Amino acid sequence: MKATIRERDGVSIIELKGKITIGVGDVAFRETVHKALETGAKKLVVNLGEVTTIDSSGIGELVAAFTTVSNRGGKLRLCKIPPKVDDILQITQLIQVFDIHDDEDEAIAAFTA
Amino acid sequence: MKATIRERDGVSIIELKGKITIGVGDVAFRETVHKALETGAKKLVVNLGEVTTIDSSGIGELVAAFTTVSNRGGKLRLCKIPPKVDDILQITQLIQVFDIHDDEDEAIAAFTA
Amino acid sequence: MAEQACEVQLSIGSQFENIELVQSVLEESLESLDFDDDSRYWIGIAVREAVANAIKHGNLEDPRVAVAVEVRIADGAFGGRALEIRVRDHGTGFDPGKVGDPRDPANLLKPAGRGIFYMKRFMDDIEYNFGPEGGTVVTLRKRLGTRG
Amino acid sequence: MAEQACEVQLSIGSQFENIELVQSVLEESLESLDFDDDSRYWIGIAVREAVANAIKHGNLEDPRVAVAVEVRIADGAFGGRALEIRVRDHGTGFDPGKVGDPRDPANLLKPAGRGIFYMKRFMDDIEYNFGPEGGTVVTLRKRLGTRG
Ligand SMILES: Nc1ncnc2c1ncn2[C@@H]1O[C@H](COP(=O)(O)OP(=O)(O)O)[C@@H](O)[C@H]1O
Ligand SMILES: Nc1ncnc2c1ncn2[C@@H]1O[C@H](COP(=O)(O)OP(=O)(O)O)[C@@H](O)[C@H]1O
Repeated sequence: MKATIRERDGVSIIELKGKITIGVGDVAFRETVHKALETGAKKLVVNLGEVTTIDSSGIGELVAAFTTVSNRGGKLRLCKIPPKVDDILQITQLIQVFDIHDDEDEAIAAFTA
Repeated sequence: MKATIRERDGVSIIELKGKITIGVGDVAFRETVHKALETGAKKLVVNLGEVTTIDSSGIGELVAAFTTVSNRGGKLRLCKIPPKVDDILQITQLIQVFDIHDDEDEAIAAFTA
Repeated sequence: MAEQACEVQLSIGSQFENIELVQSVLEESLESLDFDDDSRYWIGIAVREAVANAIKHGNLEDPRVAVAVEVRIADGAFGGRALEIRVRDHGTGFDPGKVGDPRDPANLLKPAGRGIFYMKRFMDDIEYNFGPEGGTVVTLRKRLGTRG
Repeated sequence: MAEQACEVQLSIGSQFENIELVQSVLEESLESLDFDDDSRYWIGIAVREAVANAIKHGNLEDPRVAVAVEVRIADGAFGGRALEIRVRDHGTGFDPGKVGDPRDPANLLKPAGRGIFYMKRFMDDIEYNFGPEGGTVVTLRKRLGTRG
């Protein structure tokens, strides 16, 4: 699992790769979100394009990130949901919770819309 | 594991790929040698270039093939020995038993030399 | 795993990274079975959850305490053959009846509580058993010979 | 396998294809240990031989009979830490002292008899034990923290 963070047009893009699973991937993701928030970021996009596996802990971290960012007056959007992650979001009914976009451009544009 | 057989300049080339290991690879190799012998082949070259793993059963099959072919008045040569197979042939001192060549061309040429 | 050799057992220390070890064994074991790629994937996810719970809630992440995983083909389940995966820990157990539905509006934004739900969704049947001297066993079943 | 979680156990039916399953578990288990790629490869080969012997000579290829494999880090071996792999079958045992050297001219062209030799060459130490009620246990050891 790899979590990287970069800036585009004032938006913090967190890119996740590989397995977001208990004990490793979930922790790395949480730390990356916290790092973004510490720098004062309020607009976050999580790019899930390269995620291969997300377990219930990984999904839990996504929800936690969403809540934490909202509580700080920010907004977290998701983009590039792979089919397997989409299945999970449907099954858990979290699809209605998250703000989901096809790609980074669309997610970034949503902040200025 | 894959064992294929083809003809070049009157020589039967047996090409082995993957794992020559007990229960699968060793049997497939034995059957291929027998098939060649049934068609009356006397000149055989075994190309080991793509072999990844050879266990003691696989090495045993190489020795058995060598003996069977010799007993029938034929000759079996080896070529394209990968480093790991070479290590095994050194350790077992079978390096002195087999007639070993760099590539198919050299092995085939040895039949007419 | 050939049809007659219907059992593999694996025992690991209670550390999350050992889940990958269980996954390798599972993948190899499923190789010769008639499941499509999607089924294999979701079975893998369900087993991840079962093992994660055994490590976390059962054995409290103590690396010296073992989680045992068994993979077998069980005849008779669902009146036919089924893949059966059993995960055993040494914890104090819990009441599965008290675990809420993570889709309830009250639970939807909770950061946890979706593991058993995953297992139920991705397997045909899950069953909890508790040993008289403690320990939780969860048995996951998936019908064989039905694709999808 | 992290340093403190020093044991993995695997039990398989006696079929040669299950050797691949042992290999996957072994590979995962060795991942975090300080061996170079060559050492890993040769340890894998040695374990193949041990398991093949357990399946073939010990359990006579009966798929219902189990071969048990344990992977652990043992302190104290060689006065330091060592990888220790134990392979157990349910056979009648044999006399390791009677197994000849495959490099002897009389043995060089034999199609079998190189398995134990492989194990000895690729590990630092191998040890045979036989249970009072039958069963062979071979223990393979490789020093840790020494490369090559
Ligand atoms: N093996 C187990 N041993 C003890 N308690 C368990 C076990 N598995 C699950 N539980 C209990 O059931 C609850 C729900 O589990 P689950 O749906 O997997 O969600 P989560 O693990 O995210 O809490 C856990 O919080 C725990 O209290
Ligand atoms: N686990 C075992 N149980 C019973 N006999 C064994 C076992 N392992 C080895 N042997 C005996 O030792 C002999 C030599 O074994 P090995 O060196 O591995 O060569 P091979 O298996 O090719 O014969 C075997 O032929 C067998 O008689």
